[in-house]
Amino acid sequence: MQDLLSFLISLLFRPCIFIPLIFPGLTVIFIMLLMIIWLERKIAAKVQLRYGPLYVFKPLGGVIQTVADLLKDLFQEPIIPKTVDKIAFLLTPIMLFGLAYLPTVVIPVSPTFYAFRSDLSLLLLLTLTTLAPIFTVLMGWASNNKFSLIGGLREGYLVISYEIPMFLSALSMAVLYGSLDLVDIAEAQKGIWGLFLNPVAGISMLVLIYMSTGKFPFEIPEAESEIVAGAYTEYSGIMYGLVMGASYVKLYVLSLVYAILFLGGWNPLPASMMDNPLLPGAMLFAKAFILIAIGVFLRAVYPRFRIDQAMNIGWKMALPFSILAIFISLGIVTITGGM
Amino acid sequence: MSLEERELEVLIGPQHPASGHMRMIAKIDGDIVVELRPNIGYVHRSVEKLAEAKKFLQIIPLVERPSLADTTANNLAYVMALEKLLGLEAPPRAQYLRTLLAEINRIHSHLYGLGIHGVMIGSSTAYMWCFGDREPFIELAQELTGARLSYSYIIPGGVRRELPSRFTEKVEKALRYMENRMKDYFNLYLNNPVTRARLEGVGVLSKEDAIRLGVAGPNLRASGVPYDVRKVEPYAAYPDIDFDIITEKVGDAFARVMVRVKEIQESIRIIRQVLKKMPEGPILHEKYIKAISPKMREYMKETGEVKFPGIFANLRIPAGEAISRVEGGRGEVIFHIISDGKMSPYRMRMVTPSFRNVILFEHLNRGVRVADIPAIYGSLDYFPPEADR
Amino acid sequence: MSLWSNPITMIFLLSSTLSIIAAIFIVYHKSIVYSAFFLSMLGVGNAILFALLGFPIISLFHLSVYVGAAVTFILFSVAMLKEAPSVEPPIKALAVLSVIILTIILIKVLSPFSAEPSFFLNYRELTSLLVTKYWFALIVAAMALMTALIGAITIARREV
Amino acid sequence: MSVDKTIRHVKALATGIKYLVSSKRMTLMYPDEIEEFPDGYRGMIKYNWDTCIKCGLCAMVCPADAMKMYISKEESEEGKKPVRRPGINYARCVFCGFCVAICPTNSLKFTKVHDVVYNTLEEQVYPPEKFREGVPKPQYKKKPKKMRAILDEERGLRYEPVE
Repeated sequence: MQDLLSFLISLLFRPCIFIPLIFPGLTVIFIMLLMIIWLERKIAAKVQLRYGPLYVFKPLGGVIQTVADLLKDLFQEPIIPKTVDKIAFLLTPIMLFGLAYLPTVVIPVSPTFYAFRSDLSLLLLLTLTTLAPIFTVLMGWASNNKFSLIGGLREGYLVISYEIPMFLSALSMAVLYGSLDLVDIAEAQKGIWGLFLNPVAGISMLVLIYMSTGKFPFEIPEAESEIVAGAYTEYSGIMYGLVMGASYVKLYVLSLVYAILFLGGWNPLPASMMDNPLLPGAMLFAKAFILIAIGVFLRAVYPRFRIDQAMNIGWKMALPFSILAIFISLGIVTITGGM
Repeated sequence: MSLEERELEVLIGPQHPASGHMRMIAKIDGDIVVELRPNIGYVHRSVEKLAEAKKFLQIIPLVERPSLADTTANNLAYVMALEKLLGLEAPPRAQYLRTLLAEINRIHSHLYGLGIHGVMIGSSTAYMWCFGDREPFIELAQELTGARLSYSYIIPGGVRRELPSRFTEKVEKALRYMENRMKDYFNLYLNNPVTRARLEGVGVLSKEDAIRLGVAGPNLRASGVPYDVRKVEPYAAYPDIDFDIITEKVGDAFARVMVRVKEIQESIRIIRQVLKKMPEGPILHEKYIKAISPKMREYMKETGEVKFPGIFANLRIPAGEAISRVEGGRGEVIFHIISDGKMSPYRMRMVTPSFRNVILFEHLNRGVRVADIPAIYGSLDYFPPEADR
Repeated sequence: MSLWSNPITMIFLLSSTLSIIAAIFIVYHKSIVYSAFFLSMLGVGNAILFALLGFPIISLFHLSVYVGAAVTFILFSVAMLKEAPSVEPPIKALAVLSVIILTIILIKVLSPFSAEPSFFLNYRELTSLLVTKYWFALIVAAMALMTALIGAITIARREV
Repeated sequence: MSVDKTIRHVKALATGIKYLVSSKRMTLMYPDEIEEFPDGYRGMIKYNWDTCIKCGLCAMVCPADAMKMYISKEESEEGKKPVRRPGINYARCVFCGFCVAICPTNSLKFTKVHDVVYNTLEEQVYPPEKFREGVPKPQYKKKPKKMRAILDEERGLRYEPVE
């Protein structure tokens, strides 16, 4: 019995199980999800001179408020309206959350500890993030409600305006480091972080991450005061929990990618600490968490853009900047002969 | 394919996060609003018919209820109309106290409008700050009159309470607080490029249209029409106070917001002058002071609380007709009372500013984007119960 | 039974059935929006098949360009229009017959070739090949895309 | 992105951070802390049985018909005119204070009690006998701290504990 147990534990720590299930994968996502939603409400409350969630666990400032919300969602009756296409209505939240979570498989934790490594891992990751919007548009259509239809369409409009610039600014870092493999890119940033080499790509990628996940100035797909809750209007119970969590999971995944591409992943750590995956993983998570905290802080500062203004920013500002970023990377590569 | 098929009719109805107690029927083609028709009447309580069944004094709390964020304007306009019919003037000190309460009420009514508008375009911080900063002014009004919002402070012939002790210091502190808070409002919300992008050039109301449509209040002044009842037909203590009418030229949503913000600063100036120039003297017309029993007159002198003479219960207003106009927070309030000498008015007509601003929904929302509907709705500071009465 | 236990064949069977089912649904589904959605499912199925054939680059490009962009375009432009009536194919029998004939021909023609990939494509070699040998084709393709983009913008501009 | 816009973006974010680190808060934790109102607050009404001269003015002036005259059984004998005393119905009362102002003998007085909860509508009606017993005490689960609202230049409204 003893060796079976130890075999199972060793199985758990094998990278191809650990990554999708533990670190960048499922468990940390749920913990991070609960933390972020609580943090968002606390930060917004602090800026607005009030307390935010408090009474659930008073000494720690209502930390497990989101756990209570999750439980409430779990036991709430998921109301499925009669006029709704049932299969699509039920399937889309699951697919949306799954697709938002899928790219974590590709993210390496340390140079030696990764689940899936290929010389195309950055391209694969970016491609997987493009599949999710299809389900938001479908969700808007399946809920058979005018507000969710408009919400779904807005997600569609936004997708075109942020996807291409985001691809370009991410690939400009791949051009700079001469490889599409995330592990190589992170390793190459031992000296200077990518952000300082190519700040234009860094800033445009950050803005686009907040646009793609609907963070505050771009909170358009589920704009409360215009279209109630956008594509998620008809959802309730755990389906709403899943769907609302999906955009935070996408923010988490894209922050991890940003940390690897621009902030050097696990870099300031000396090579000696690389053997067990805990330390580099923690460094990576810390950087991603800071990015998420900034994204969440924007809710307290900004009102909402209009959809055409967000698309203008996507097309007229982010696209030229990302093309410029590619040329900057090309310039650096030609001058210094590749990093 | 023809426009009809592509058009979507969306009911932004009474049950919607940013519609208030009314429904907006919007015809939308893609993201452009082809036409928007307001559908009001959800909170109609027939104040005018009710007034015909109540006695004159009982109408005061009734008349305040429709525009709950700015009650003093209705109360003052109604009582001024009664005083015209009674043919008596409130003593000067009472006039100053009325102006003081009217201006405190204007500040927190504007903050109410700005807060609601903030959350409609997405800035929950503007909403929380505005509603948090209303509290000091509501606290002041509560100390002066005893109630938070529905004061019923103004009665025919004067007001009901004397200034509480050390009230001027408290008012000064609240005004200074508001002044240095204004800097943070400008930095975080008003000068924020996203707010500017959402409000500038949205829902532009030209000067001619504003006059032609009979718009009232800050919405009118934001289009460059310098019309303010406090200057056009001065009442209460306004003749002896120097203040200027705030106007903007452009007439878009941002101009309307800026008119309200500057009017808050102007009201702060007015309150300081009112407290400085407040004359001494009685706060109730001597005809009614004589009608009170001497013991109660003693009580009044001690506590500064006005006691009503017995005839107030069945006040008879001489037959006649009177019109009075007051500049409320949201615009011009007009009262037209016809009395036939009985204890209740024959007819009471109450024209509120929001009723006159309803036309703007249809006029301003033609050809705008869907996201502009809440931006324009909030900039009008429209209060459905006040429009439905 | 090695055929079934081998994961590659399992994935192959799964993705091909996914593609076939998606294709059938595209044709037969009443609402246009769902058939557009099944178009993207078809795209995903094909992308997996490309990857199995040993061309990861093409499968990723297929996935991101076709499924991520093109179908999203179709999906939400179709979703915007009201329900357009779906056209019933007049002669069902003829359609089924033609499918059977097609499968027979394909089996006859393709059976000798094995599914093993003849060469392994590395994207570095691909790019250098493209730039050195087929540079002219690259420029022409770029020009074509550019004109398509400009054409789309002019149409969109005039309509708004 | 003009320079002026970037400056305004930075200013907005800086103000946000300024408030993020400042520990100013406006909240009054209602059930644990309750506000001690200034006197003259228009709360529930106390009725003084002895000084009331039963004139009925308060019932006549009440805009919401909350104050009504009830026949008080103890004092009215048969045959003679029944004695009427005022009783209040808090379901209808709007706390405008007309009755307190018009009472010629000051037997109606305001108290500072405002947060009393009733289970049924009937409980809210106070016929003269019940009205005589005075204003009900609000029941709190935990003994709340009394706070007084102080107007302050930096924080607008500050709450100070009151002993």
